Amino acid sequence: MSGLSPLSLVYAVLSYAVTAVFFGGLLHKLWGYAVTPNPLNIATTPAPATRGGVIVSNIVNIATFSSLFKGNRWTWIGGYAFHVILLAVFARHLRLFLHPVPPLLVLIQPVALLGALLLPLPLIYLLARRKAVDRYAWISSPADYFVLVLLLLIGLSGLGLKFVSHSDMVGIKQFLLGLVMASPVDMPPHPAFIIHFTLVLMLAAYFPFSKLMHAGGVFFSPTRTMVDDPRERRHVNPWAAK
Amino acid sequence: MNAKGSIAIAITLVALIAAPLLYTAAGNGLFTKPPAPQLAKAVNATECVEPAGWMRANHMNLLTHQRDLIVREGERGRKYRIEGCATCHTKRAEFCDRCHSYAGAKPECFDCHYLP
Amino acid sequence: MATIQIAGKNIEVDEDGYLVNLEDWSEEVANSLAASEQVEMSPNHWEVVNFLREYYQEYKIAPMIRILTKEIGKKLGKDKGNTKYLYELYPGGPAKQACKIAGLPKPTGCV
Amino acid sequence: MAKADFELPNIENGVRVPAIKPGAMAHVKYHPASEAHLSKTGFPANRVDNWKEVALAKMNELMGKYKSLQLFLDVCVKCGACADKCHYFLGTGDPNNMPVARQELMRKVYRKNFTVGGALFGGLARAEDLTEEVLQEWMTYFHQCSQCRRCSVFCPFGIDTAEISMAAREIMDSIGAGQKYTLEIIAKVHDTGNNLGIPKNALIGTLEFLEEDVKEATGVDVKFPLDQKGAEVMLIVPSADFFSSPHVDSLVGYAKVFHAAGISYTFSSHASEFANFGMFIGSYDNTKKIATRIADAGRDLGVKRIVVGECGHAYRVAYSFWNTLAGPFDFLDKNYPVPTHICEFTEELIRRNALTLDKSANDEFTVTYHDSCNVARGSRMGTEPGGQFEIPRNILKAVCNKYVEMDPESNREKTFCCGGGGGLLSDELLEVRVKGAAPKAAALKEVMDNQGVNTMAMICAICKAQFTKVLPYYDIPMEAVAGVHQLVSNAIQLGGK
Repeated sequence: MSGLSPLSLVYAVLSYAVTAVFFGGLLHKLWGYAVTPNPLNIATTPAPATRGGVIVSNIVNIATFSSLFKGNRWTWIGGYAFHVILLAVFARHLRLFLHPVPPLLVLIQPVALLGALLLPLPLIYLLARRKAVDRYAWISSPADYFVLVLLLLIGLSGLGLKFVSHSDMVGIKQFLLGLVMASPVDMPPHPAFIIHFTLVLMLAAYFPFSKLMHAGGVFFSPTRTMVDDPRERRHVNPWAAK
Repeated sequence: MNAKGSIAIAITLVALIAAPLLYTAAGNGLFTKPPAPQLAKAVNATECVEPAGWMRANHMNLLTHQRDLIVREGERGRKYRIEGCATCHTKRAEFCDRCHSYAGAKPECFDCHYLP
Repeated sequence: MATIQIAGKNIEVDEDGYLVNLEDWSEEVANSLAASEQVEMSPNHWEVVNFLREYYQEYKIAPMIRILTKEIGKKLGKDKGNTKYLYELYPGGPAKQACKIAGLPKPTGCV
Repeated sequence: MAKADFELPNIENGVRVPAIKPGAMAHVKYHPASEAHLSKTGFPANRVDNWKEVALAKMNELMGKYKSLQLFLDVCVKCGACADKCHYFLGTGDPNNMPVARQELMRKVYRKNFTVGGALFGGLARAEDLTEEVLQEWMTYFHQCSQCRRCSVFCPFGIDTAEISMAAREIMDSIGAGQKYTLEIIAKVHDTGNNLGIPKNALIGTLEFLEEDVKEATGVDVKFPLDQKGAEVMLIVPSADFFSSPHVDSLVGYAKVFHAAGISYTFSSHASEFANFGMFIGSYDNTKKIATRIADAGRDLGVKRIVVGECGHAYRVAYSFWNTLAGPFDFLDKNYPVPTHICEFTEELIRRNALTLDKSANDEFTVTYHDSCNVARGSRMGTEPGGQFEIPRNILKAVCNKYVEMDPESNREKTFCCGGGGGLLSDELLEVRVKGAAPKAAALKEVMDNQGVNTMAMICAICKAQFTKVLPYYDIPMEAVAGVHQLVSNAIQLGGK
């Protein structure tokens, strides 16, 4: 890390620290979800009676948010739009971490850019929703607003970087690759990028300790992932088994 | 779901998220200087129309902004022309394309203009 | 445990006002409990209470409602041997309200 | 009609989502359990001195034992999809009765004591310590949840508030702050084998009475056998069937079905109860003890099959948990599911044309069917998912000429609970029960007004007891409540007479 500017040094250290916190926290949480037993079969029925059926129903739910759709169409529209757009934005950013860039990523750039442009809309909608309905206002805490505002700021600063205050993308990619390859180089001292990058680091550090863990947790929910076959197959409770 | 299945899912999830980083680290090696685009030297001039640092971040502004003015609004006689770029940066493949493929960005200039 | 005062005697009752000790029961206590439930005791009311107490002496549990209605039908005439009539006597329900006045413990479970 | 000393929700034209009324139900408190009942069920007899530490230690233990609890405390995003799905919220408007807010009562303590963010930024994270005040909230609002699982259907992550309220109740029990209604009953079932505490001689007397009563009405010797070793089937019913009306009418129905089918069966005095209140308080040990009692009884009696009666949460425990808690049931005939629901048993006989049914016997009734919450969302009948909806309906259509469906938005998978389940069927909670019944009462009222329905059939002892008590508050007569096998009983032709 010798020869780095002070700013680059600070951000290199921060980046590694956040990466460690993110992956450490993620592993810790997911490990907890994975190894904690289900003492009883608590599938919410009607549920598929086969493992294959459960996998299909979970894929459908995760891909379409079908249970939320059943629950509230207005929340579904905002939530689903946000998540699809977020996925597009992730895809768009992958080119900055991959070298060489796979051709497919180049092809999807226009679509992904459209996503990035739209990102603030569902976020503003979701924010307004929390304020507008008395039930949602009651359950919303500062933490719930914090996540939405943080994501909104990340989106806006990203758009600023793209359309208002350009920065040296080659330099940024070099900086990011340097971090990934454990050989940090100087970060382009561009204010818009520094703001955008700092906000992203905050989000990543916050992720494992927050409700954002729903992104991992959704794969483990016992009411959804257990097979409805308790009469046919004896479910053994790991901590009660002799 | 049994514990083995759950652990497999947990590991898969983390691996998926880490995949881009692992791909890059494995493909390019650790503790080596990150790859950078190698650009052909400019000919015919020693300095660009604007400082090099500014050009790295903002060259597309000149190109797209002026395109809009010239082509769409018919305003002629602007300061810079893409032909001007080509007088120094003579080989697209050794200059423009190097950075653009490095960053995975497709330039729009060559949808209309032909540069060798 | 709460207590209530009836005729100068302190009598222990549970949270719902049921007697804790069956032996504390007397006609006076029954009348007082009935008053607190806004039930005015008629001879027909007493038939129910007396049967409940007899049954309880033998079985240590209140009778099934069906048994009670049949018994009341036998004693007071077939037209009164039904749940509807018992609810007329004890609007709070023959199982709970009548048991309370008869000094029986409150029936528990999905009832 | 019953008069309420509180304001009733308006059920005309369905129940609308109310504006929130903070604290509207905060005044409802359960009766505390006595020392005897707490001790009998394995809990401290009185509130322990260091109750906060004990409670947090218990919470930590449960998070390590139950994936559901650990995950559900973490992953809620507070999207609010569940907020208007709970019948208690719809009936009361109390925001703490929104499933997400009910969960928050535990989640805020979780954040304070088990997460970095909560420990660092208490207020911003809405993290709170387990104070006396918070404990009082737990006591109140975790006893305004009937563990009906309706919220879990609509949650993007399948978060089931029942799991959280069960854990909360186990934590409260473990510090000696339990609820009288459930613990007294669990203590009784451990002692006498049933929730009512019916001693064996009273059970014998009751069954003999029923034999005479049915003989009088039909002229046929329908048997109600007790402890008959070597019978083909052991029949386990909620003990309310031995006591209450209309419960007993379904009991008579089961007996007639066995008689008509010519299959020998027996009740057990050792296990004369199907309901398992251990689940209501999240107590694995108590749930297991009650379930094991039934398995033991079946083994002792040497039966080949276990058939269970009309009881909702009990069927969930039996269907989903028995095999784990008291299995393997390898002493039984492998050709039949363990347990077999009486509706599965009867419907199979109907499909084989083994019963003679006279539908016209029920012509005075226009019948609808109420899906009981824990049958609907915690179990299955038959081999196909959703069999728990079709099989009871098939029976009703076979025994009644006039059958009408309620709004599917209030029934089937989305059924509204009766308002009395999960350990709430206690008189001090009457206000909660009456208000919580509003959504289902509205659905019933709609088919009563528009399609002439006068009878709602169901297969749950709690539903029957709850509805007979609370429907009169909504000007619906208690006679509208019926068991499915009560209607079978009316229609079944036994020959003889």
